[in-house]
Amino acid sequence: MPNLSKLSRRSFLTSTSGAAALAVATPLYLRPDRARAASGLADGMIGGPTGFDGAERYQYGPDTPEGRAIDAVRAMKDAGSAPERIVLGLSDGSIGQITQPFPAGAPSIKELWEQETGITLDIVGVPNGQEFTKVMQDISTKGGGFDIYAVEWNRLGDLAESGGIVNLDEYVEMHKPEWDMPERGYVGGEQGVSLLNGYRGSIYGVCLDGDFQTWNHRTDLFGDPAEQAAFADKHGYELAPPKTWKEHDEIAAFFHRPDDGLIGSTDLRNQGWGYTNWYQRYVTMASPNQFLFADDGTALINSEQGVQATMEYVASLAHHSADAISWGWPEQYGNFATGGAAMTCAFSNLPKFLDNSGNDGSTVTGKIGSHLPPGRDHADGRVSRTVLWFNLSASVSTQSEHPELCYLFLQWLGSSRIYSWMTANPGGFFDPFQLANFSDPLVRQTYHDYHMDIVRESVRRTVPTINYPGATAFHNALDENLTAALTGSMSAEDAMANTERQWKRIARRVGEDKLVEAIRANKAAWPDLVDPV
Amino acid sequence: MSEIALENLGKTFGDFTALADMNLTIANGEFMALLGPSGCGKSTTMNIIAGMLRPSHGAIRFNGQDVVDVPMAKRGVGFVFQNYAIFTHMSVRENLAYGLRAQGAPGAEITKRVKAFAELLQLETMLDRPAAGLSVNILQRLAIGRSAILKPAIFLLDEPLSNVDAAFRAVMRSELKSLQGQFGQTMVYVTHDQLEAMTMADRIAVMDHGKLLQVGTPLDIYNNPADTFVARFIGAPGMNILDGRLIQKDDAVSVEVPGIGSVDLPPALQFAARDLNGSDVQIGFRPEQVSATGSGLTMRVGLVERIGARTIVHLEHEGIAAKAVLPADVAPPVARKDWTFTVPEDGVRLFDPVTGQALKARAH
Amino acid sequence: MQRAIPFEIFRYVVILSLVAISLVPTLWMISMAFKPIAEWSAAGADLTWWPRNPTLDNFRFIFGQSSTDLIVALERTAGRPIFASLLTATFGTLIAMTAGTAAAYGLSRFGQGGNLPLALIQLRLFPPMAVMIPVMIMWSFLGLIDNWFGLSLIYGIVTLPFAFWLMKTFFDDMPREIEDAALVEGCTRWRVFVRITLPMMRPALASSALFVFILNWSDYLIALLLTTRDWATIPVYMASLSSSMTGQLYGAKAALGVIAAVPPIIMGIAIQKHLVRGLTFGALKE
Amino acid sequence: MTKVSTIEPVAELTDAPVKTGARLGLWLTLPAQLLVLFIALFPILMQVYISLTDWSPLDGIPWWRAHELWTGLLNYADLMADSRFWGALWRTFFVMAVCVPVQFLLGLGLAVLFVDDFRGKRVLYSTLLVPMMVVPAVAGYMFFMLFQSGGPVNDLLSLFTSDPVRIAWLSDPDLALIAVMLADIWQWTPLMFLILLAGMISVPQDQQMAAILLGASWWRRFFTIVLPRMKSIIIIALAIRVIEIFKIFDTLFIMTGGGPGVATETISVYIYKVTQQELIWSYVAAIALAILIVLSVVSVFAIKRMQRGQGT
Repeated sequence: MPNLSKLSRRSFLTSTSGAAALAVATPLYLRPDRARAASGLADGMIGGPTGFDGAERYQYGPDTPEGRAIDAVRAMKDAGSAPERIVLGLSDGSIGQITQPFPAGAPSIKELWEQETGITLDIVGVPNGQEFTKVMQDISTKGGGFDIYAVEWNRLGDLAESGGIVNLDEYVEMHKPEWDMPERGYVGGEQGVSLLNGYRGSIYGVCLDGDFQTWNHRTDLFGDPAEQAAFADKHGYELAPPKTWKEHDEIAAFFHRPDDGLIGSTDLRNQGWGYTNWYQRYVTMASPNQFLFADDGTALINSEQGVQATMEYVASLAHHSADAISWGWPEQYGNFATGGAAMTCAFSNLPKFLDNSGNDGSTVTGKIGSHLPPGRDHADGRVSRTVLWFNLSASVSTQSEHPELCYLFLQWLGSSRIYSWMTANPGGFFDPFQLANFSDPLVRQTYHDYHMDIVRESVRRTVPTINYPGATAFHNALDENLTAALTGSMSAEDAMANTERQWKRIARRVGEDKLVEAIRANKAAWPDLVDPV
Repeated sequence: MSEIALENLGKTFGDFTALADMNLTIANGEFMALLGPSGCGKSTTMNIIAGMLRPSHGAIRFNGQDVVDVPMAKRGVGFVFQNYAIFTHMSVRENLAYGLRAQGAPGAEITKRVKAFAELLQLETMLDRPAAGLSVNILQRLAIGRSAILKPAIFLLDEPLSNVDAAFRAVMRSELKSLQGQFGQTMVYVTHDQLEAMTMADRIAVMDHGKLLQVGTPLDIYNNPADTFVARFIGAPGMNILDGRLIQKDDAVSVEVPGIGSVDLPPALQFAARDLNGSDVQIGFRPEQVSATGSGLTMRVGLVERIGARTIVHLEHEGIAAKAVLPADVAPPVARKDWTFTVPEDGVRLFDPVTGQALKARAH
Repeated sequence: MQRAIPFEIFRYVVILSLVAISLVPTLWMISMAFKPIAEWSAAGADLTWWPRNPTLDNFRFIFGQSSTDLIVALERTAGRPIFASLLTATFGTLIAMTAGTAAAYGLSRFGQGGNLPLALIQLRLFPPMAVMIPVMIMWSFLGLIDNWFGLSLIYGIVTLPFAFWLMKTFFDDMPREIEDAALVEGCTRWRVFVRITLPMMRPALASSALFVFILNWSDYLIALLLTTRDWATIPVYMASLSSSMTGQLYGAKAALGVIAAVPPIIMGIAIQKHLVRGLTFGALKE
Repeated sequence: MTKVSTIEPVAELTDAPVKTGARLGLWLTLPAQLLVLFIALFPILMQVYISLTDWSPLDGIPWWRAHELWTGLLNYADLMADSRFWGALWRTFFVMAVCVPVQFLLGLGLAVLFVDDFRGKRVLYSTLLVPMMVVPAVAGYMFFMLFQSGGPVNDLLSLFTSDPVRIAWLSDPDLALIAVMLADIWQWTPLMFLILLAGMISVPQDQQMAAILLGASWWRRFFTIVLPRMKSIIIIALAIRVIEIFKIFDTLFIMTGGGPGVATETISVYIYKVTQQELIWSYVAAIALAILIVLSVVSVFAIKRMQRGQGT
């Protein structure tokens, strides 16, 4: 485990400077008027956004990850080794967070970067859902269209194996991103960094997202005395956001009134997404976790636990939209915005978009609440889990002529100050995932207080989806069989048995040695938090 | 066996009158030719009889029965199209059998009749050949056979010989005539070729511009054209028509053609024209009746065409043209010289210069 | 020909009902295009047939001029994709028609290129998806990814079979006497082709070109794989019209769909006369 | 001199056109030949090569080094046993077997109704062609909405039932397949109609008249005259749709993405998924070559038939 030791050494080094940065940032926040006075930058700050209240929080001194990145870029620029521009491939819906100024008076992130470094940031939009396709195309055809790729986090393993993305260890060592900084950095510290940015012990990506699937409900329905009374009559306990899957299913069934345009729960059931909700039920089957694979690479899904999770998953269709199997998140968001569902499980940005006074299309503004994922009671307590799924992560293309500079841009963008500022911007899909994000006033304003704490707690209960090589093939096989079970064309037992068979074949293709190592690394990131009942 | 009566039959397409008030009765078993230049309304008439067109007004009676509302499939009419409309995707046999099959005749009957007709039309050797590759002459026979096999009471033929080569045309004319003799149907034959009409038809109906101009036997039409159109249309070349003036001297009436001479009228015409002294008329005479002997009319000789048995002499005087046809044994006049000729009294016809109608000879 | 009244009634009933059914999706698209966000935002729930408050907002939106731009960060307006679609479909049609017409004439008149009919049928039969890997590698090697010429070129190739087949049947049908007459008068073969044959083939060229254009204009898959930003075509761009605020931007998609239907319809009307004759594929020779 | 000058052009006429014609013919076919070669040569060679390996872009080596992962015919053996591939193939043929006849019969029926003149013909005719003009991708999004359980299709069906219809078309494997087939029928029946109408109009009028006068009923005429005479155009119309449906992708992919499960996964969708998601490109090459071989046999056969058909 040479890499692990490297990581610990780095975290040791960075934790001190992180504390110093905090010490500077906090008092400045208390004196915003003074900070604006001079060049717009607060004392001791070398860069960051200006022009709005609280901008100091996002400014940085020389001894911060952002400051080091900018200094290093400027040094490269002076040495004449920097390019005129770098090209970033990014999902269409996320571009706004980088290009639209936020809040009023601020520059956009793109403007700030270009202003501070003089290097043009060129963003190429990629249709949602096409990110990985486009990147693989660029890698395999040697297209060289991008310097930086932004793809789903699960694909890091695939991309690293393909040789298309740069191993960033060297740059991390040199420029110290301090991702695991306590209070500011990734949830779970070093473990979180390894989960989100690492693959087989090396850093290959920089996390730019927090797609921890989070549960939401409608406060107007849950708070309605008539509903509460009716529910208590029927089930003998108080109507409240569900804590267990049993409660969840009962509440969903209670609210499921399709003829009145109300659906019990709209957690996704479609291709490519639905199985994330199967995961949530499956992994809580044991305490602290029911794993997908044993340490030796044996699939564990074709088991009593797998079958039961599948049966629950299929049975839950009864309180879903009749069209659930064809609905993706755009339909889910659209439906929730018009008050079409009582509960849902979605990206953590759902309240940011739908509980938003600027969204004329939403009828649920002010009526959204968040809750922890439903769990399952075991002898040692309650296990509730949600999943990390999708989650854009940026990597440097091996075809880029300036990998170090690209990395520096990502260090700058993905560190807690700039990232907090960016994620607060309602114009895109980048969601909070760092501790600093969750406590940032602007982020909390955009994402709402009620939601932020739940997200932070959900993150602590999040299991990763498959992120080893062949991830897509594994997921597709599971997906295909789960959908067959959902549509009734296959029994739960057959679905699990089939999946296991297909997984074996995929494992053979991927290479079992490689796989076992990746499975172990993946497991290290699983939480062991068990709540008291 | 059917008699066809057309009563006040008319057809208009928008403003265009294709057929105006046609009255014609075609007797049972008669071979009637509808003759006229293209666009004269003969095909329209035929299509109305067949039922492909609905008349704008008037009635069509088969044996006294009005058939305007009878759909064409039920009229019992045989029809031979100008280009035969042979089903080229079928064999000769299938073509012949088509009508019988369509009418649900029993298989044995079909086989028998097809065989019989194939023999009659000399098609036995090619019964199983695809119709697509056959020569025009055979297609034509096949087309007739295909309709005739149903023994229709009325047989309509739309210019059936126009695509046939000249040598075969003569053969077909006699064949058609003999076929009609055998079947004894009422036959209506549309043609623009007067030779076909004259040689085959019992009677000819001459049409122009949607109007029926004259109906009569071939000889009658030839000898006594009802108007200048018929006069010019029938005959090869057609009748000479010259502008003239009636002159009465004593009891005799003659026609003076200015600058050319004068012609005496036969008694019957003299009687008819007696009251018209001094008025303009048109005088007509057949080129064949011109005689080189004697005096009367003088014109300048233009082209002299020797075509074997006959010689056609083109005559001209100050823009007025006429033709003379002389037997080959008569020495033709010298070209570019004036030539004097006579027209026998009974060869002269008179026409009204305004209406073009013939002045009918009247008995005393 | 005379038809009975009951038949006429039958005819109108059948035609009108089929027309009505076939219009439903089209009218739906048009109706969606004019609905304000509130009326299309929820998939499936509370949808009305007609816009209650018709608006041009969707059209304004895709051209970047909407008041509702908070809905999604619209980085690219529809203008560029419409231009890309027009340019690549037109140029692709040009390539297919030029190569196809020339080859069809060469084969029809001089018997050259006897291998083409089979090769082109195979080309058309083959699912483009199955060759996209090598094509992407080739195109990338040639620098033709996300390039208007690259997309036009593949369009020209995949529709070449149709251009060739349609034009070949027209040339087969065309009487040679006219060309022969011109040849006797001393024109060169090339001159005859350019000055006599092609002008006579104008209706045929027009209807074939429309057909080929519609095929190119309709493509989604190829453009999806061979373009990224600059030359994304209408269908590819359309995929980006979704947002977290309201889900799929159906109104915007429908508005773009309405716009996308305009060029083929205009072309169709322009050559309506030749359309029916043009599609007999010369199959009706005696 | 005069003699020579009168003779020379004659010599040119008899000899020169043959030579220049052949040369011109070669030049004229050259661009098409080059395009075919361009699109066929490299892809076939490359696919043959990588289909014999286990290469995937994830292996981190460029495709030309795929021989390092040589597996021989393993991909082809896998293909034989790949139930998803055979399922997709079967499904594609099923869609073809349903859509082509339905489109043909609807198109033919409409052509019959449109072949003679009636009031409003032009307008109705143009209206019927509109679906062809709608970009398939757009049609995909529209049909996705139309087939929602609370969507317009169910609304329309509800007119005929007492209870509101709430069929979840796209969530049911069988209904989803029906929905994508309906979409294809909607979009492409107009083309079938257009081609068949063109064919029907060209059936000689006098032959039909002749048949009527021979006493043939409408049906007899239709089956013995009209249809046989349209034979070659019918074959062409069917061939076009068979060819295009074999590749069906755009509308279907947007409507269902091949789902639910694999319920609407056709050959093109399957290849798309293996190419873009699972990235087993050597396997895709094997699939492509297998299809190419089958299609070659089919198209050689079809061309033979066609040439024989045109010869008569």
